[in-house]
Amino acid sequence: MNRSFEDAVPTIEVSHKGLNSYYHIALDDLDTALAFLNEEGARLSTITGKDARDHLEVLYHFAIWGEIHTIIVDLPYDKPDIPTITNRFVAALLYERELIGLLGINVTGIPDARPLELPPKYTDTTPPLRRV
Amino acid sequence: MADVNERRFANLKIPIGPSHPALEEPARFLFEVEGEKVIDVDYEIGYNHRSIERLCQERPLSKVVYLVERICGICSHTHPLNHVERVEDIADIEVPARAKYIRTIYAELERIHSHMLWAGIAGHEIGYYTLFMYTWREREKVMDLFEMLSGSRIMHGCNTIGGVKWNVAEKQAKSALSVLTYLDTAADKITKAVLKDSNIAERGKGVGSLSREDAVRLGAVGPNARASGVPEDTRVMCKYAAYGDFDLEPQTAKDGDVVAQALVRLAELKQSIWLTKELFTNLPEGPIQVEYDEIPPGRSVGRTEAPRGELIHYTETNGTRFFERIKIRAPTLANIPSYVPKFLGCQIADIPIIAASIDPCFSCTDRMTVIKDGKRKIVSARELKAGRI
Amino acid sequence: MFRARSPWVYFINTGSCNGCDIEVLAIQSPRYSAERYGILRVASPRHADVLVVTGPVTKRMADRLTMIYDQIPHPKAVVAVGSCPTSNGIFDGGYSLTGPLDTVIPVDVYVMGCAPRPLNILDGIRKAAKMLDSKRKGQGARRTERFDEAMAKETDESLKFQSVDNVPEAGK
Amino acid sequence: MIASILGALVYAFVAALLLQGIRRIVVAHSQFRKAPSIFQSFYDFFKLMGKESLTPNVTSPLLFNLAPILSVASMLVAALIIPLAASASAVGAGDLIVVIYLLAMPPIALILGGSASGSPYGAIGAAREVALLIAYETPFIVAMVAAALAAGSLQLNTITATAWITILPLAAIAAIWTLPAAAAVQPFDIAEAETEIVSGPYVEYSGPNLALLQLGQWLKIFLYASLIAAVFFGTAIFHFQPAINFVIQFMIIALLISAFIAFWQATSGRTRVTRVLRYYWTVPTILAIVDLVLYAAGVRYMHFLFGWVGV
Repeated sequence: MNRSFEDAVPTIEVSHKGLNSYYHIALDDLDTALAFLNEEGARLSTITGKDARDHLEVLYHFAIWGEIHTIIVDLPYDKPDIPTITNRFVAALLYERELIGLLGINVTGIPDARPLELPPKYTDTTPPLRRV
Repeated sequence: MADVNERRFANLKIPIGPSHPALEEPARFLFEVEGEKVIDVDYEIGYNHRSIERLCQERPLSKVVYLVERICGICSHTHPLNHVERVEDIADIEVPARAKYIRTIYAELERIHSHMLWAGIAGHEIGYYTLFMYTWREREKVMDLFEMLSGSRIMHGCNTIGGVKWNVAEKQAKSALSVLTYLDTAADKITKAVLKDSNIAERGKGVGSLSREDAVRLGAVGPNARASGVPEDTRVMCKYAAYGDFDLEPQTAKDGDVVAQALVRLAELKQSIWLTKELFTNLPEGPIQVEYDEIPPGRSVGRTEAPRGELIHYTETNGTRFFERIKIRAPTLANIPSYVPKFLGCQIADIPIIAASIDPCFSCTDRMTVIKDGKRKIVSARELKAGRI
Repeated sequence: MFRARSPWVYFINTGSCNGCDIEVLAIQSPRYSAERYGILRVASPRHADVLVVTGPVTKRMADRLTMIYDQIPHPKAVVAVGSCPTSNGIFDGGYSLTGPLDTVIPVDVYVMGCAPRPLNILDGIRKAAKMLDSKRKGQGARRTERFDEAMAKETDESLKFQSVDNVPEAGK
Repeated sequence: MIASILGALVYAFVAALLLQGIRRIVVAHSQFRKAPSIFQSFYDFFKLMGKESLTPNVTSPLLFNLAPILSVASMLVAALIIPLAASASAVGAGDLIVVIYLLAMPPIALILGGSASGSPYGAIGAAREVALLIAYETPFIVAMVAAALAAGSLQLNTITATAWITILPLAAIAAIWTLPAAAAVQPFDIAEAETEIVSGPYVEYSGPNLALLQLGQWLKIFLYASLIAAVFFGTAIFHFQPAINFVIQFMIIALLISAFIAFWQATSGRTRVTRVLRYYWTVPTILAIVDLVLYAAGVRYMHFLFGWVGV
């Protein structure tokens, strides 16, 4: 990655390990981070949702040739809303629908908000990956 | 564009799946057909979802390897290989060189048997059963090789945290080399059969093509992307296991139609056979497993090249006996958006050959993918294609 | 007497990891050549005698499985291939599974093994074929209406074939 | 009279099923695998007769159940008319046009059954069967007309008196060329393509209905082949008692045809519907027309080339 991520986007905490690097950023810096990565020609690999016992976490994994850059965003339990990124990365659609289905995260602006992989008859139960 | 939407389901709808001879696993494609031409395709998967990710969090550390191995029967080595490498990355365990080589041997043998399986199924889809019979007869030799090395044809169970369980004896390496030289000639015959004898080439020309921009935009991976000219091969990019010692170059073709997919996969078949022979010849000495005391809390994300493309594992541990979170993104899930433009405009007769040429593996994918619920609003192919979303 | 010599088989994968499926497909390949026993893979459940099921029955596939089981004309037999249909296998406890196969449809032959070998599957199918002769008329004979009833009271909306009228506009 | 009628029917039934057995053996061996027994078709047929017959209630039951009976009945009548096994036809006289119509009945029954079965696969299978039927019937009919013109009459007995292959070889080639399509074998099994449209018109049939439909198809293949053999190889060649004639002609037809069909099945994948029409209306039809025109113009090129006189 030619320009370093830290000076372009205000980050809370950064850690590097081998080929991977993790950037913990606030929710409202997400858009600038995505714009930066888009210019770098990063390819969205996948999006991971995690229930970290006291808050929800969403990790965006971007791949640039050999390295993987992960952007981590925290979401409070009571307001789990996150803007969609399908306008920049079309492939994110399926991964965001998985967030909706498995973790009950409310992705705003997604064109097709159906839950992922849950049989329709069971969509009213609590999302399976929540540590209830 | 608007008028087309009104009329969109007036035509004949052909449901293929969830249990259909053309598809190995349950997936449901609903094709809207005008005469013989497909004008809209709608996919619905999720029949294979076995709640693996939650089970991974409920099972103790050492048992998860066996669960991860049973995500997909065809690529039953790539998933645990990736998982084990993530845990070793977190705990900074240095795996001995011989274990790395043995892991790469299994990975490449798996690619050989998976691509041969694909060639057979491609023949089966267009009704050319002789190709299916021939390739699956040759493929039995690879399954015997697996059985000799690890004792079982499908679930080898050779990966553990810190190394490999089954060693490769001197005699085994010698007989494996002879089998591989035979497979080399068989691969040439299969290439000739697929591209010349069976009319896959003649029926597949220009069918189900995917342009390079679409492939990159829709995030295609593996042979599916390489057939459209995207030179990305995780073995070259990430150099995991023993791939660092070999300089592979990705096999690519141009226009991403059925013939291009065949070219890429058959070239990869030959490449894997060559690579496995190299691995067997200069297999280093030394131990095959390293002890580890306990796994510290930490996280790691990494990629391996499954026969169908780039497979990503994200693993996070919290120092206890259980994993904090395991996330698996299979190659076929990344390829699904790129399947849709392939089906548009094709004929009914081409549906199975296109479905086969993509070589979807929904067992890998289904741990986490798409369900259509009551509301009929779905992302139709046109919207995906037009990128309006 | 003829039923044992020409068992027509219909494969269904209710959530399997695909390992058993490629072994079930392998029995047709030249090394095992299932056709010498008259075993043919048929395309529609209407033509089938033996239903080969692989994989733990996921909730999504359960009602499809019963629908297909009803469509198979009597006499019919069911072969459960692999340890998943017999006992949910390694996925036991998953939230999206509805339990082993025999809680969904009656099973005649269990072929054990996590990816059993093709010869075991072949033997299982032949045992099921021999059972076909002993099946009396009344046992397990279900009319097609039951299939239509199942379609009528379809709880899972997406299983219904889409007719034009209940398709809301794409844009809205 | 009754004995010859019953003899012809039983002979046609047994010969048709044995033909299928031989074909499956030849295909199995050409695909490196062990073959089923030659009586496998008998096992399949009688097993299917013993099964339960389901009729989906979305169809019109009359048409749905009528189609199999129609296809088998027409084939049994055709078996009486066609001079089987190198002897005169069972009922004495038989007309070429009637036979050609009867031979076209099983595909028509399939089309009726397919479209009446109410499933999208059946509808598409029926449409494909129509295209296939039109494609391969044309060269066959032109070849038969050429033979009828040469024989000067439409009566089967007079046509089959002489072996027309010696006079009209191109027409014979055109007729034999249509055999794989008539048998709905691999390159042309478009109507019941398993992987594409889940065995097309057959999809909703089960038990006895399916058995009769398949029997109609098998009988059609055998009668098609024996009609071509009778017209182009003639019945006069074999001057032995009727019983030996039966065996000889069955040998010729069964081995020749099943090996020829099996060769096609083992070596080619399925073509597309759009190509079948172009395939059959170009080379085979032109061959038959050329032969017809040459014969009508009085040119006896075979006589000129080899000095043969019609046997």
